[in-house]
Amino acid sequence: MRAALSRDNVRAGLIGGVTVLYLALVGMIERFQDRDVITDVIGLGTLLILIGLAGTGYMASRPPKPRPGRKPVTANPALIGLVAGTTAGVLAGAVILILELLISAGVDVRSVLASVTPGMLSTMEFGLGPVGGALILVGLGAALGAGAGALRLLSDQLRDTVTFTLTAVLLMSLMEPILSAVLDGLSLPDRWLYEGGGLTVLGAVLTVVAAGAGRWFWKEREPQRKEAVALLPADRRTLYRKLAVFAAVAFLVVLPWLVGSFISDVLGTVGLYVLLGLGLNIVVGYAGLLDLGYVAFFAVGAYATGVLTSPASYLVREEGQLFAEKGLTNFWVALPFVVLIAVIIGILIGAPVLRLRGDYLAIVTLGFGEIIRTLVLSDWLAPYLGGAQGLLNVPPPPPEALDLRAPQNVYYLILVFCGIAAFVAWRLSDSRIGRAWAAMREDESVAEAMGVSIIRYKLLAFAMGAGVGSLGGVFFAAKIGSIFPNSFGLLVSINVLSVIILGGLGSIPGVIVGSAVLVGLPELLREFAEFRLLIYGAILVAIMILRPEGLVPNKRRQRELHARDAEAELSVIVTDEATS
Amino acid sequence: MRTSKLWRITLLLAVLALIAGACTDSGGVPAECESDAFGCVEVGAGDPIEVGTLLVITGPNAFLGQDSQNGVVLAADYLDGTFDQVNGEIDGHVISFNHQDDGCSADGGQSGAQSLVSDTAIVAVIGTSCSSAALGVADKILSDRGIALISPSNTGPALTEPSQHQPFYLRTAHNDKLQGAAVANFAYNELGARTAATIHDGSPYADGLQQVFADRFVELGGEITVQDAIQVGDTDFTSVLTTVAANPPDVLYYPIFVAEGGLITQQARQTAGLENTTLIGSDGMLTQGFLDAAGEASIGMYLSGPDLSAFSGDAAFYAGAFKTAYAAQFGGEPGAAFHAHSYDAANMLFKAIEKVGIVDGDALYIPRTALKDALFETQGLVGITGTLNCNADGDCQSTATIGVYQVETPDSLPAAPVYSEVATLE
Amino acid sequence: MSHLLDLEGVSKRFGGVQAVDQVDFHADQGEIVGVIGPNGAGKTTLFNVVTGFYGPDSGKIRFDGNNLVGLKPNQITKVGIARTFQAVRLFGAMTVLENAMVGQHPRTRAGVFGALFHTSSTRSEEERVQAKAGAALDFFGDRLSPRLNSLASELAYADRRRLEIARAMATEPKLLLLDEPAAGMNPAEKDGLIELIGRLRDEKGYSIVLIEHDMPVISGVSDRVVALDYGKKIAEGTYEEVAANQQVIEAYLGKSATQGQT
Amino acid sequence: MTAPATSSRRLRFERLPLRRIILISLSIAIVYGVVAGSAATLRMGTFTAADWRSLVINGIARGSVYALIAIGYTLVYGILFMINFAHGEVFMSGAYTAFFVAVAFGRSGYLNAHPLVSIGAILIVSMVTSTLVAVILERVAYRPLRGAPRLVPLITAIGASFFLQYTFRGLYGAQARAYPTINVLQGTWTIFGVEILRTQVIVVVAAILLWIALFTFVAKTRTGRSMRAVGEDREIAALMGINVDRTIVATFAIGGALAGAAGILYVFLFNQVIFTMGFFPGIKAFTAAVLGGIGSVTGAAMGGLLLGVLEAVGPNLFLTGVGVPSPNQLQPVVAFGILVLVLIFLPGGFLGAPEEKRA
Repeated sequence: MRAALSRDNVRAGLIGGVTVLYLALVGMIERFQDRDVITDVIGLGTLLILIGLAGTGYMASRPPKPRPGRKPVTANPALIGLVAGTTAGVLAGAVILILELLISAGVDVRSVLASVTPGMLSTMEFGLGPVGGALILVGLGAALGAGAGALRLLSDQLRDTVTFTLTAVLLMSLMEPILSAVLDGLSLPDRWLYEGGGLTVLGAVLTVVAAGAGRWFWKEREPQRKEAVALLPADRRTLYRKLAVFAAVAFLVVLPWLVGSFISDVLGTVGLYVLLGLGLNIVVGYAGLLDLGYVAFFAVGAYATGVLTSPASYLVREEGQLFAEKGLTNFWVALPFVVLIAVIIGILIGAPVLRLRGDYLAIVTLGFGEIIRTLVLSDWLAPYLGGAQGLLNVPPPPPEALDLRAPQNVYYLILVFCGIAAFVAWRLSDSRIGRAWAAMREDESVAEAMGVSIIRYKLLAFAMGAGVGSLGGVFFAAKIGSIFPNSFGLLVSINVLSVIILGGLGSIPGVIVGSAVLVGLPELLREFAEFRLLIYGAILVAIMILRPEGLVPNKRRQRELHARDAEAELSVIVTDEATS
Repeated sequence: MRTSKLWRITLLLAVLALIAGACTDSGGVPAECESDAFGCVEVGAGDPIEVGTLLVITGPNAFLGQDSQNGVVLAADYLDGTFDQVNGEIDGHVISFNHQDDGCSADGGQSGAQSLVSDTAIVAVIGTSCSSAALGVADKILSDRGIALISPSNTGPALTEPSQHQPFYLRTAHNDKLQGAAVANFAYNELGARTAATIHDGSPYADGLQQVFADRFVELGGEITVQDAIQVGDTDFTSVLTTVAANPPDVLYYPIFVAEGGLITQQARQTAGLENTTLIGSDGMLTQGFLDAAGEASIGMYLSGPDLSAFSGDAAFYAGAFKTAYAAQFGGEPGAAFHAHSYDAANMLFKAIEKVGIVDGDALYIPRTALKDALFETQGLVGITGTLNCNADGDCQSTATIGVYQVETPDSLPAAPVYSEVATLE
Repeated sequence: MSHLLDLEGVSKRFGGVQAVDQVDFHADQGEIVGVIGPNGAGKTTLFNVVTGFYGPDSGKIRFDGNNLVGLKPNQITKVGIARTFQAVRLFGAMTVLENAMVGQHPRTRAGVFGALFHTSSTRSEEERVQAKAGAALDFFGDRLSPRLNSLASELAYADRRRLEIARAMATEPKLLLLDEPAAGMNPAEKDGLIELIGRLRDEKGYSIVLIEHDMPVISGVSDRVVALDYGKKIAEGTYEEVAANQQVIEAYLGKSATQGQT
Repeated sequence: MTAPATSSRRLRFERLPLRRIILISLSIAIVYGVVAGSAATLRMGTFTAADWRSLVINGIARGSVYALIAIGYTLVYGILFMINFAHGEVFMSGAYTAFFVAVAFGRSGYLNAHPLVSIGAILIVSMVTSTLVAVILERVAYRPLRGAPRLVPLITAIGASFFLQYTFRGLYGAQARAYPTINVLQGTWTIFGVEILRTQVIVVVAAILLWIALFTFVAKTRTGRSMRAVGEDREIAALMGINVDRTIVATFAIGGALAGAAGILYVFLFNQVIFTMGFFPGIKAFTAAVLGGIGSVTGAAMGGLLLGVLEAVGPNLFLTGVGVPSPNQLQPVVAFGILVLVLIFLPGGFLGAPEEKRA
């Protein structure tokens, strides 16, 4: 027992306690308690507390990394978990007690810590009042910590099944808005699975059984499955890969009718960020140019579409009179002109600044983004761009019959645009141009010595990024129909950059996955809107630490990462040889 | 191999249970629902009446939307006559909410509206906070599905222009045309001002108000020296104030929100040349939050907004029971001015539901078009913000009493206005 | 008579240091010129000025009838000069074949349209690029060709040197500038290098200028040798003449050593 | 086998510096706009000399705050070559936490009874909090990414910025709050016959003092030298016995303390706190650091001052003359327009070393 009381475990316990308190003081626990994981059994807020305490035990009982000078502690993981969990429970309980004392002593805690509300305190105390609450926290800390530590004793497969099942239950509950929409869409009653926003007890049991059996069964057959795949002759494997791609596309085509209008709208936004991501990927991923002002081309695309097609725009009203009668001011006619304008602006913006070093280029592009956002908002250009009142009633793309503004239909517009952009990006990446970009990204001066005109290829990447970015703006104008300046802030540029880096720089599937995670997921947490950006920030930090190369890394980028390490080692060897 | 066979059987059983649970169905539907173009909302036995809210609860304007949302929650609470944090009922069905965020932007309004439209149990929606989230976006999406949208704070004139108005859109906020003109009348006639300057923050609300003020002020014979604007999120307004002070006007009108409003008020007091310029703001700043942010600098300035004191009955209720309930549940003073309007909007909706709801055993059917018509027929409904009379274009404050208050102390909002004007939409 | 590469009065200063000082230098068609001199004599700077990395402060540089001053490095490569670097600088994350294919860049024209729609001209050009790159790699026998698809960073040190030369060959140059190709090589590899440089000239017809410290390599390949010290040309002629030159010995061995010798 | 004779016409086309033409024409356009606009405005004479002077003074005060935050940016950049997007939030965390101390002092009357002591206490609370947040930020978010390619820490910094912003919204609430007024800071002082707001004078003086302190610290002290060594070459610095981790933590701590001080000075000027108050100043400070030449402390100070004056004077000077409505709304256009102009001709900013093309 004495070994389990080591400094590391207590420290892990304190960190766990601070985490639980953080979740309480930020107001997450109270606000999440509004949503039941399993109706009338456990709320999401309470679950957060349990996960915090169990997590402490689980993390503390991690097999220690062998560190020189520290003899490995070989205590029983369950005991380590117990110590850590209890410490966390004691810390949390103590602070709650202190807060209660302060409040009872008349100190207005809420004027400082806004989230210390009666609701938060009762959730933390499981409704048992200050003393009872503190004891419960300590007890739960001990029990959950020990339980989580004991998990370490189980066989890998059993432990994996247990954790998988728990996460499956949580996911099933969080996916309630999607699944109930899908079930409604297929007009299947969902009352037995979901009720009042949470899983019913029956639903929870079924999920546990299905997930547990499924996972166990899947793990059991894993060796056989790997062999079967290895045996496949090469051409059969490429056939299967083609089939998989075909199936994926077919699924994407049918998807909106499966999930109903709200999720289709979410898919539309995800698709928009996939398109913008594909464009920015050419600039940052292929040519290695750090662009923090990509919203500029997005805004140009949207406003150019508005000016060229909306009957309210001055151009259509005055100069474009005859065009309007002949019906030329429609979406499809305006599209090529909008992209052309964006490409020209891309070249004008890019030419003078592409020689700048990475961070200088970042601030200059950020500047261009701010300049364009300010111009579209300004009173100076208000007569042309609508200023603060925005550009209204931009007609949806003809033909009228298709009603291309309904979420399920406009989805196909973005699907086509993304298809085009992905095709362009893919074809460019393994062509002469792609090679020039790759060489430039690795070593600019050597690439130039091999005959690559650095400026021309940077400008090409910038102009293509501008074109695809404006395509995103065109889609946005068609989807929303009224364009207001505050949709084009710095946040858009940052979101798109995060999507491509999170997904995996330079990788086309990476952009899709990145957009689904960063744009799709938060849409599910719409109820907890005020915590969306908090969770978004936490996800960014966590993923960048766990997988810096991104979720679906591009093979070449991954090699670049390792090549850089290999080269570093090699250069040390060379210098040794040369000097010896 | 034996254990895996066991697992396979339990899996089979699970799937069977899934299908078995799916075979329940519901009884017949009353005649009115068949005839209604958009059908009825069917509230089953023991189910709640679901009301959606679409207000800005993220980003810099979050305090505005959160405050309106609190007003709606209090209205449902008071439905049973007491503020006991337990929602009242209509025909045995308790009121429940689906709160969504309008993000104060066009795309935020659209995804919020789409989320509400996909929930078929939604009876009606209180929202949006920002005009940019409604105009041509949320109002159209919800109207196309026959879901009534009642806004507590959209004041942009375009939303109820006959050419733009969506059939299912109403608002309890007053039209900017009334407030802007009322402030101009006050400045020109009461204060005797002949020159004025305006500052807006690039939002449709502020830009619309200052333009109406400027047009009316010129119409009365005054002169506009400077019309300038600031960036939301900025904090140093000394240069724009120096621009205004170059040709010192009698009145400086800046109908913006608390964050920038508080700073401009402080910095204006320190700007050489603006010593005898009267500062005027509007209902975006008519809150205790603004007085806290501006501090002593706000003493003596004027703020326009709904004249709450004109109606003796509800003013006492507003200042008394309502404010205490607000503080108890949400901690402290209201963050913005529109909680009163959202409270009235919710009550207007509940009255309409009671009027058109068809009870059939334990179930309740609410025909959507009938509900809309009932809302548009609201006449003489006494609320906190005044008497609601909805006209055909959805303006329920068509005859609103606009008050102009003078700030005496930063510790509390002025009780009664120094000037009040009953204005009617032509 | 006009030389292939002709430098007149070229100088380049970095702040206080006069790296290259009024150097006249030339190389003729099919000739191999060795450039020697102690560290810091301005050899690599001379290469960088010729290949356009930085413009000369003064002097004229002509190559095959074109004035090089003011051209960017990629334009100079197109005109027909290719180079290698003192510390091998390859595209580590690209395969051996891809490194060579980048060399083909100035000799090809495929643009965005070609890349997108795989037009017939682009497809045939890509085949030609692969063939040319393959040919450059095959020049090194079985050293590089069997490892076309492995990463450049995975190659052994000597092979990395060879790949860098192959990449330079792939630009179809007239003049090859080799910057200390023998650095870090053992005696056997050095002999192979001497034989290789000879074949480059005889089979491929390149003119070659190489910077080298290793005297056996210089004497083994050079038709003519130029010695530099403190940015100035101090000697020119055959290897024997330059090796015997008093100033060259002093530059390398320092004053006192030579006194002792006489 | 010699290269095909490239037609000289193609060569001449490439000689035509297309890029240089766009570059020159863009710069001429900006310079023309600036000169013509200023001349027109001065001819119109709407602004008196006193107006221009107050605009410049406002610009200097605002610039001093940018300078203080920019120095923090430059210190971290000089070491890790990383754009620390979350630096704005470090600045906000100190100012917001110290707000509660100020309110407590204010309510008990202590604030105005002993202003110097209470200001000292507020300053200490703010600097301690900011230093703590900066150190924890480095330990949790940036240390694991030491070797990662440059874009990765940038995204982590952006993530940390959002995380910190909405954490403080959860902790302290969403509404804007005003600092209690400190009487001794109200009113103006007359310097050289010019009446300047006391708060503005304090901010400028504090900025100059802290800049000098920082400059000597980095140049003269042992930690300062090790910071520069780690910035030059981390491996070599480690070989020289410098504890790289401790030096980096020290840099973040100093940057954090500076941000805490800047937060209090900012609140003196604008006396309002809200959870989003760090984001825009962070961006402006980063712009100032780049304008002055990222990596140099003096560059950051100068860049901050210049940006402040540019934002204050620019819009009125350049735009009112040519009849552009709401000139102050176009402040970002002026600020970033001039930044682009500077970077075109001085790619490294004023004092930064533009990257020499090393063969």
